[in-house]
Amino acid sequence: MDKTMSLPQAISTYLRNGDTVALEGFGHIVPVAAAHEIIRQGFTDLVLARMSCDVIVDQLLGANCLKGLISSFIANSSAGSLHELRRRIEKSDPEPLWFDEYSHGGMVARYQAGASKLPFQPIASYRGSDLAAKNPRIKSVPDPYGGPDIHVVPALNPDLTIIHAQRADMHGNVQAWGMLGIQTEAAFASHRLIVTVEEIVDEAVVRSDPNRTIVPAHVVDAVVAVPRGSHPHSVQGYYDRDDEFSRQWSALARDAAAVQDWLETNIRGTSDHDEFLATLGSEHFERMAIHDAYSTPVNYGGRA
Amino acid sequence: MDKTMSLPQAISTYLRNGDTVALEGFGHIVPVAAAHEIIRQGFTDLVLARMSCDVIVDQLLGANCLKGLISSFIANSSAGSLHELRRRIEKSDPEPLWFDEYSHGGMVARYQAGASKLPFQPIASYRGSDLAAKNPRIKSVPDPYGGPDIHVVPALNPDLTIIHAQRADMHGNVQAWGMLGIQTEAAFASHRLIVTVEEIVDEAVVRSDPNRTIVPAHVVDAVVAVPRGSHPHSVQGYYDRDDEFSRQWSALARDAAAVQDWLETNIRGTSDHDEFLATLGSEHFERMAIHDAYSTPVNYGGRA
Amino acid sequence: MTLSAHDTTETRSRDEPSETTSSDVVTSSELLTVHSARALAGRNVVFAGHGLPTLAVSLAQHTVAPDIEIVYESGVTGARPPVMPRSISDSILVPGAASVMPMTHLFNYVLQGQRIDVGFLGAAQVDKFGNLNSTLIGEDWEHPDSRLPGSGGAIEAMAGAAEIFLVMRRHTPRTFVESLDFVTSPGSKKAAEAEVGSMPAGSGVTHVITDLGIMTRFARDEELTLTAVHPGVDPAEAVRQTGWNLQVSTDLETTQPPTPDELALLRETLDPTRIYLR
Amino acid sequence: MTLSAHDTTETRSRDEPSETTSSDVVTSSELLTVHSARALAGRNVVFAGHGLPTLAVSLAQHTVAPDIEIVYESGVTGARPPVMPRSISDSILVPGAASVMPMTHLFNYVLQGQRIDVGFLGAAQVDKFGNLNSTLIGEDWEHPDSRLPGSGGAIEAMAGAAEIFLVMRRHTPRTFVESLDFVTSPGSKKAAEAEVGSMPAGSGVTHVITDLGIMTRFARDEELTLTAVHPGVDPAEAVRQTGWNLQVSTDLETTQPPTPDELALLRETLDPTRIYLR
Repeated sequence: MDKTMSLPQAISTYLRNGDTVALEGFGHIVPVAAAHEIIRQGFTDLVLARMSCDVIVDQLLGANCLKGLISSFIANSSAGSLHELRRRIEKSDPEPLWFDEYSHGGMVARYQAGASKLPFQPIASYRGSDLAAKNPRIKSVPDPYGGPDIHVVPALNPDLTIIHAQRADMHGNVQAWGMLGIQTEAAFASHRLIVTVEEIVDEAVVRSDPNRTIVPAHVVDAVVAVPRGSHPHSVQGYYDRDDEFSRQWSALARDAAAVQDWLETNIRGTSDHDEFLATLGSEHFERMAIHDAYSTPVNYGGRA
Repeated sequence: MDKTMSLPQAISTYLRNGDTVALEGFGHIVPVAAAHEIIRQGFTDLVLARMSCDVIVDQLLGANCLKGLISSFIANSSAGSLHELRRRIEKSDPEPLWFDEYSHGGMVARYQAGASKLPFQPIASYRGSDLAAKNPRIKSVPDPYGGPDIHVVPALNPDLTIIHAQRADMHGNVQAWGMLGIQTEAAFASHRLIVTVEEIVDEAVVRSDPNRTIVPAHVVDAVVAVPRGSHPHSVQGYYDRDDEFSRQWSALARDAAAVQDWLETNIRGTSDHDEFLATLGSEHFERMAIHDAYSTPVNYGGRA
Repeated sequence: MTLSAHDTTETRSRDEPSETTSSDVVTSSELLTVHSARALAGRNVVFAGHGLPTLAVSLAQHTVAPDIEIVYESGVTGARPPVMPRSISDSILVPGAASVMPMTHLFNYVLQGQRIDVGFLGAAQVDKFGNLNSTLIGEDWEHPDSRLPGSGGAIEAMAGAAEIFLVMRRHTPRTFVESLDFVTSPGSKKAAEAEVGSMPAGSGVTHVITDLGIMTRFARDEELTLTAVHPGVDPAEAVRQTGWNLQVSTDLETTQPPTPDELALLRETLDPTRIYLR
Repeated sequence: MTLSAHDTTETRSRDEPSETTSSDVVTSSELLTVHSARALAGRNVVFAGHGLPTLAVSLAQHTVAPDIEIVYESGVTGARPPVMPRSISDSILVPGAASVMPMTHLFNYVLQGQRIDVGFLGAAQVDKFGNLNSTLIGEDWEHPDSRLPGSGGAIEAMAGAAEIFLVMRRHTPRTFVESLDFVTSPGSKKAAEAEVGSMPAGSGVTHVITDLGIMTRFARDEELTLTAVHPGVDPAEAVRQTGWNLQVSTDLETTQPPTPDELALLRETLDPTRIYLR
């Protein structure tokens, strides 16, 4: 089944105001272009699930897309603070944000329970942490094997998950390599799934290496080709991260008005991701060039 | 650190009488040669953990290595029954066998809890099954999120796990492809870990494709090169399965005396796996030849 | 095992194959495969073992469900083996497949994750509510008369799939029983009546395809009902061969024989060396 | 920021680098890195972030612990990046690495799985029992004065690793506090005193390496004790810069300055462009 579509079409088809939407990717293969399209289409009242926050969280907040956030790390990686987010949490400026906070291990466990259709997942690390005291959704169950009560976190089942990957075939068999994050679990946990990729490839490429598939086609609703869809994050084998962009964001976002200007000019003022990239200029991307380093092929042969 | 050693040395160093030992591999990359070496060294009172049984279970039983079995499928795949095992369970012949039974999903959950150092893992599939009624180790906990009580299975932490794979480097970074079974979880769940491989390769080969590594070196105690170590099971890209061998076993093992003769001649009567293979004859393996089918290399390149 | 044309209006004997509209001789395997395939219309993701279920899904891909996808217990999806696999862990399934999942993903995210529309199962015993026994025959659980393979992933398929199709080559009172010796994979009714555990996701067994006909059941508390017999089968024979008081639909139908197209696909394209079409 | 030779016996000021036996000027980063590396002797598997911990592990590989292996939160093990990574998710870590694990394996099987000997952490606040705060500063949890990044994987590293090494660039009463504003990652004592949850696997913080010296603690109920000061540091200064009544070891030692070999490795081999050796 051909599940390819345009990014605007995929977002408008599979996202609804008020949805819980997971955008995953751990500093690598992040669905940035999809987040920008959510801003362009003006969605509101979303709850964003994202383990490690980054510029897109500040941008979605600035664009007033979010009423809530589910996360376990809310800085801009090593580039500094996310000031739009800090204003919301520290000063309820411009309004309060519902923030459901876990550790990375807790988010992993929540997605895993969601993907497994379990009500909860046990987690061993929360004994004595104020995180568990603060969050009423972190509970405990007795251990019928004689140990102490153990903490549990509830399943996370997003309405929509969006992930970015190196490649997929048109049916939605998704392949990724390098740092993988929690994308497979976020995909299986979700009711709907959009995958953006650097390239849609012939299925023969995918099928030459079936262990490389991180999400099988039957879980996928839409496949969208979005080259440079992860910028300013890297895509292994395609382009490097743009640290300058991330650092500049942390400086810019100290000023709430500057965030609004940036969104107006760069996101709402561009019709799509290609136009957004064009505003950066093609020389911009020369800095993100990579060298090639190909894997040694493995033999999948079976009986003759 | 060079962790390579011979198979006899690895087994004698890391196995003790009375251990719980996991031999995993789901009809593919099965540590058969290691099981045979356990027989040669005359270990006793072992509890074997193995999701899907096969000829090695009958052989270990016939050699009186096992006092117990933890499993979820006790036939000889599609090749018939395991008669040594059936005699033990149906007639306590020659003596009773402690049999701790689960479904495949239950075994997966047990290994997962073991690898994760959790006391148990919830499982959604046991409501109404006599399997849960029969096995007192399958328990339940309340759902603090309002659902019905949910079944849980206890962590499985073998004393020793042995897995077989296509290749590893001398440090113990293990790579496998094709059908993977529960090897990664069995490896992490275990206190000690032996990996047998078709080939020990230069670390540059492993490092050209780090996402292919199923077990990282720091979990591994010994790496052993055992070509054709999975026979009569297949190894993707190396050799095909030997269905005739498996079928013949199911016929032979109807006769308990024949099992003893077979073990005496083929296992105890051979000094190692190479000698065992030699008894089969080199033409025997021509039937198991494969064709080649190489994966398309992927680009792991980073910034220049 | 051959059947002459004049037998079609009579009750045929158990060991005789049925006949097609084109007067070809149809084997029991072909019959079961064709009806399994037809029942897959409208379904998308199937969990199946090797043999008949694999063939049925392949036939459905060529007929009633072109986009249907098969998932194997070994974690393989989108397999395109050059020859029929010999088991679900035959490595011939892997080259050219769309994905190979680790077992944690298959059992946790696909089966328990409720991603399967139809799971194909077999069993040693089935009862009127579609509870299945694949564990043992006998009354002493610790020392059964006959110890069977056990669950494998059957319990997870039953609990997680939206529907289960049961394929039984021989419809007899020893396999269609009033009371199971052991409930390996409970149907939705028995599961619901239990006191502990997560509720199953699906309906349990909805179709039983046998050499005599087809039983169906749609609601949780509904018994399996004989809704169709194969051409030439007396419904009374199906009742006799069932160990409980089998309900027969008031709208009992006679199944449409395999079409020449279906048979040609099976014989010439899908299993030309007749590995499964015994 | 330079230091003349005659200062070595005096109490040096906070912003002055310490000195080595070879009279090279040693930066605070170099000092912390060298002492972190030395503390890794005898350890095998380290969980570390980028920057100082990465450098410390690299230095240990060249000196006290040749076989030590580093695991990054992004799932990378055995990384051999051609240049220093800019973060734990820098894709420069991947080419030529020994493995890249999915996050489920890293968090469940490696961290919770108790496979880590030493986890390196930082924190905004630490108390006398090695409890750590990386969540917020202020009294109102819902509206903190300053919202910090939060746990990330710190809670899991603290609970799962056998030991935690804490590296603090600036030893001040604002960071070494009597009472944390928020206990993100509880030490072993606080965890043990809690009423619910699995007991932590390890000892919590065993080493705190600061610009003034080294604190250690070995047993669960033991406070962090000042066991060494860097050359030229008055132990009273370390006590003054600590927000609780810091215990000073009766066997207080003076740390051995970085050796010429250690400095040469750091400067010429490991971080020649001085990305971290500020």
